[in-house]
Amino acid sequence: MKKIIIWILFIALFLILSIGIFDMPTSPTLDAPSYNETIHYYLENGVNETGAINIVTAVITDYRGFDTLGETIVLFAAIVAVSSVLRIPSKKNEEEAQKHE
Amino acid sequence: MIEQLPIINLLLLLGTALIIPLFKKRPFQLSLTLCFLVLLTVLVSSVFLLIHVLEYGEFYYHFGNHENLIGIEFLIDAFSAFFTVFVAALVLVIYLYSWKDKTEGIENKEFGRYYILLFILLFSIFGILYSNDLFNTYVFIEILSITSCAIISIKRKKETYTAAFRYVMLNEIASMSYLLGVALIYMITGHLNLERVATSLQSIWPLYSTNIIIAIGFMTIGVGIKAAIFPFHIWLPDAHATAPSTSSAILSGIVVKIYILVLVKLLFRVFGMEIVEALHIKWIMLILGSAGMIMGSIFAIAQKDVKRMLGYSSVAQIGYIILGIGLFTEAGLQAAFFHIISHGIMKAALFLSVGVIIYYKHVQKLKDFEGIGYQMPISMTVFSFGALGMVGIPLTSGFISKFNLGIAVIDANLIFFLIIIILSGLLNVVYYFPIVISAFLKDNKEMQKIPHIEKVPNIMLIPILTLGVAIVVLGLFPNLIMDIIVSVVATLF
Amino acid sequence: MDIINAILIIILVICAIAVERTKDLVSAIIIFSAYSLFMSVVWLLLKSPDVALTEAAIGAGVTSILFFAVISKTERFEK
Amino acid sequence: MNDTILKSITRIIVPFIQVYGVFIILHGHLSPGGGFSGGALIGTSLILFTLVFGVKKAKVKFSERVAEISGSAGIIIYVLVGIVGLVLAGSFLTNIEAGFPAGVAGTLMSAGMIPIIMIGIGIKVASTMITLFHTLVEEEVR
Amino acid sequence: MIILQKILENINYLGGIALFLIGLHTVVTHSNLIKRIIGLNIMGTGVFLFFVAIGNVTGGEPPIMTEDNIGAIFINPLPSVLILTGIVVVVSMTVYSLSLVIRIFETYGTIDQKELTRLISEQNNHD
Repeated sequence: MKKIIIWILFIALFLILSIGIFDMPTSPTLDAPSYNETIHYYLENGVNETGAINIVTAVITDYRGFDTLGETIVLFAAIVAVSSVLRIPSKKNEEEAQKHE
Repeated sequence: MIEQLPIINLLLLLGTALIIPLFKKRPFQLSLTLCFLVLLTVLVSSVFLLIHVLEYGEFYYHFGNHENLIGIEFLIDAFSAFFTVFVAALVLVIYLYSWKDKTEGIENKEFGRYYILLFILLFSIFGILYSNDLFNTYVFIEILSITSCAIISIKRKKETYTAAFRYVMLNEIASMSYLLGVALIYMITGHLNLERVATSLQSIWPLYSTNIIIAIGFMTIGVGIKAAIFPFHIWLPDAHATAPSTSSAILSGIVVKIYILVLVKLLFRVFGMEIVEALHIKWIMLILGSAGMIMGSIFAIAQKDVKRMLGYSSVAQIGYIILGIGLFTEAGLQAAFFHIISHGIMKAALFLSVGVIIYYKHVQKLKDFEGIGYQMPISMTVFSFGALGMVGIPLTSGFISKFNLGIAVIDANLIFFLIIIILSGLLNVVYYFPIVISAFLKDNKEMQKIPHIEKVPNIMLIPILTLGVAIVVLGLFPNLIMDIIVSVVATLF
Repeated sequence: MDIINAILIIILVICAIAVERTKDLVSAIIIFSAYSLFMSVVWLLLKSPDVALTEAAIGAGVTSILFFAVISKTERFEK
Repeated sequence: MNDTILKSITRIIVPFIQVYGVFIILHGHLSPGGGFSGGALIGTSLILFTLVFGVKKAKVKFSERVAEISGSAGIIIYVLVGIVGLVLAGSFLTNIEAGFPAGVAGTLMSAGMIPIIMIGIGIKVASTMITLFHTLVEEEVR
Repeated sequence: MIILQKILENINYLGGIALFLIGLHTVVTHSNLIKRIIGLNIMGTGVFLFFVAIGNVTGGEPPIMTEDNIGAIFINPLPSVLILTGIVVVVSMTVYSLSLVIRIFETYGTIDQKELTRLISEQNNHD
């Protein structure tokens, strides 16, 4: 019973969202709202301003470089988090460390 | 030079996080002092920024000298500058407490990692507050969620793992729905900058209203899960109860509030009043807020564990904040912001003083708190101040925020919610007073025989006392920060 | 082109449902890895080679290896 | 695993994967790819090495200390490049304006700070992938 | 017929939403923790598919400006940029939750949410 209710809920959600999608400016053409002056700027001036012919790279590292810095920090945080969960200083190592001190 | 201060703040925090691992072989004290100095510098520079902003007005910071059409932008105005000062000050106090706090399951060797995580967490909070870009906010939110989970699971106890796991799952669902919302917004506006999105949303709102409604739904639910707004609060009590006390103080005092501030930014800066009114977001928030106030308090009464009780109390207090924001008036927002500050201070005081008690007595159940006031007078006094503030007794900062909220509700002609505020205050009395009473007033002769065992190092006591004093000072002179809050709120309208 | 795209999307959805239905976690992850590869093909069709390359390396490669590493330490079958 | 064929093939194939990864990182501004995919490829090659030869031997080649330092180095390179922009052009992460040589578009030595940042990201991603794998695998039951 | 054509036009968006929901369903209903993490990954790729589909332009080319394609139509590079960031973020969250799963299995001997809840409530009653 519970399963059926959840399924109905999800299908209803899907239908609602699809109705929303049919309202959207979805056609993948040049007059989509997302293809606006920002993109034209990137495509026209990207090569001259950054010197990179791959515009995706130009945007990643130059125009939106701060995002990428944040994303490397996510990786850094992930390493620290995972090792804080998994890496247990085993007793042997601890004793050895104390000996050194 | 002053234009560079925000990024210098961020880089200082990040640099400290990167440097700490190098200190492994060096004396531990050195790195602790370094961290302290960095935090102090950050606090001073944020205060400086706040003064500058209040005097000369807001300014923008453009990364790589690209304008906001193509690049990422920081907006430093009274809103972000004020809350960064609050966050930096509170973290500094909590940091001082954790200096000697080799307690509660954080092993000695873990402290390096704990501070790395703390600094990255602070970095991301500053980023969220400054950022004026939807996707940049998403990146910072992800950093914040991974670090805030990690400072829970750093305590190697059984329960922490399951609590942290649940927190991670909900966090990730929330992030994904936020990102889907950003995608929908980007699809129709083609911008990611908050101001540009806001202007273009105003013009296309009649065209793509279904789309915008769905986007708003996804984004607010995503942020709402992270902010533990009432029906989405299920992760909060577990996470707060099992985390180490310092982490609980940070999570409850700061992290949850940051997500609420993100919600405020979205509602006021991006969607704008027209859309908010058309969608009746006001009523949704008012109802959810008041439901949280009542239900959180009722759940809290049933708890036996003191930290779990504090967690449910947080749910109730978040309800107050949401209620204040949901009024969508200046008075309501002022009350909500004041409550963000005062609740942050009070919850930090409560969690830290409970931390001291747990450290020395190894008890966490409410029934073990009998007569503890004789044994540990200082921390229990601070606890009582926090508890009185939560209830809203005059002379504490909690009273001021509830008073302001009440006035805001009356101004908005919604008397019904005044009743709920009073009812919730009474429920607060039900679960906070018994602890205080049993701790101090239990006439137990055995208890008086036991000499007080409070041998807490000064470095731990000073932060607790600072927080206790801050509660009273804010209760007596609320205008110290109320004047700033008025100008902060003015930036949002 | 549209037809290929549509077929690929349908395959993706089928893969996702199959992942959800499979009780054996190892086969679920193998299906998931195939799903990632299909996804990167879709992204190639959508003219984003950068994303496709990253997904193929990270989604199909690293993620599934990490999953296998964890499953070898825990249980293989879902109850 | 003690299979000679597997071991010798791995020995041959790992350098090729790594060279390909380095190629992808360095050509990030010329062709699809970049720090993420190239770094992930290098990380995958190290994971392959670990799978075949065991954690102990892999740790000799790529020890914890190296992983830690290279992980931090990735971000530090990035931040330093940003600070150069901060000092010279008055804004964090400024490229050509800060005086990075633009070069001729379309050649390897061009695009100012972009290749440097890509190398930083590549180091970071590769070391992260391998560190995470090692931590997940080697951890022992208490 | 019109509906079919509409569906075909929007197939990427629909697929993205469907994958998002399937992933969400996996996370919400399954009790196996690893299955839940896989569900998160599916959710993530669903959102990313949606995002990348926004950037597509019919007849466009990848935005790499070589001499061969001067004057060609290029697709929107911004969604690709955002997704590149997103993929790595999801991987790091996945790894962190996997490490938690290992610890949970060590302490409780199971990775099934229902059994975990039972064990924890037993423990609480025991105290």
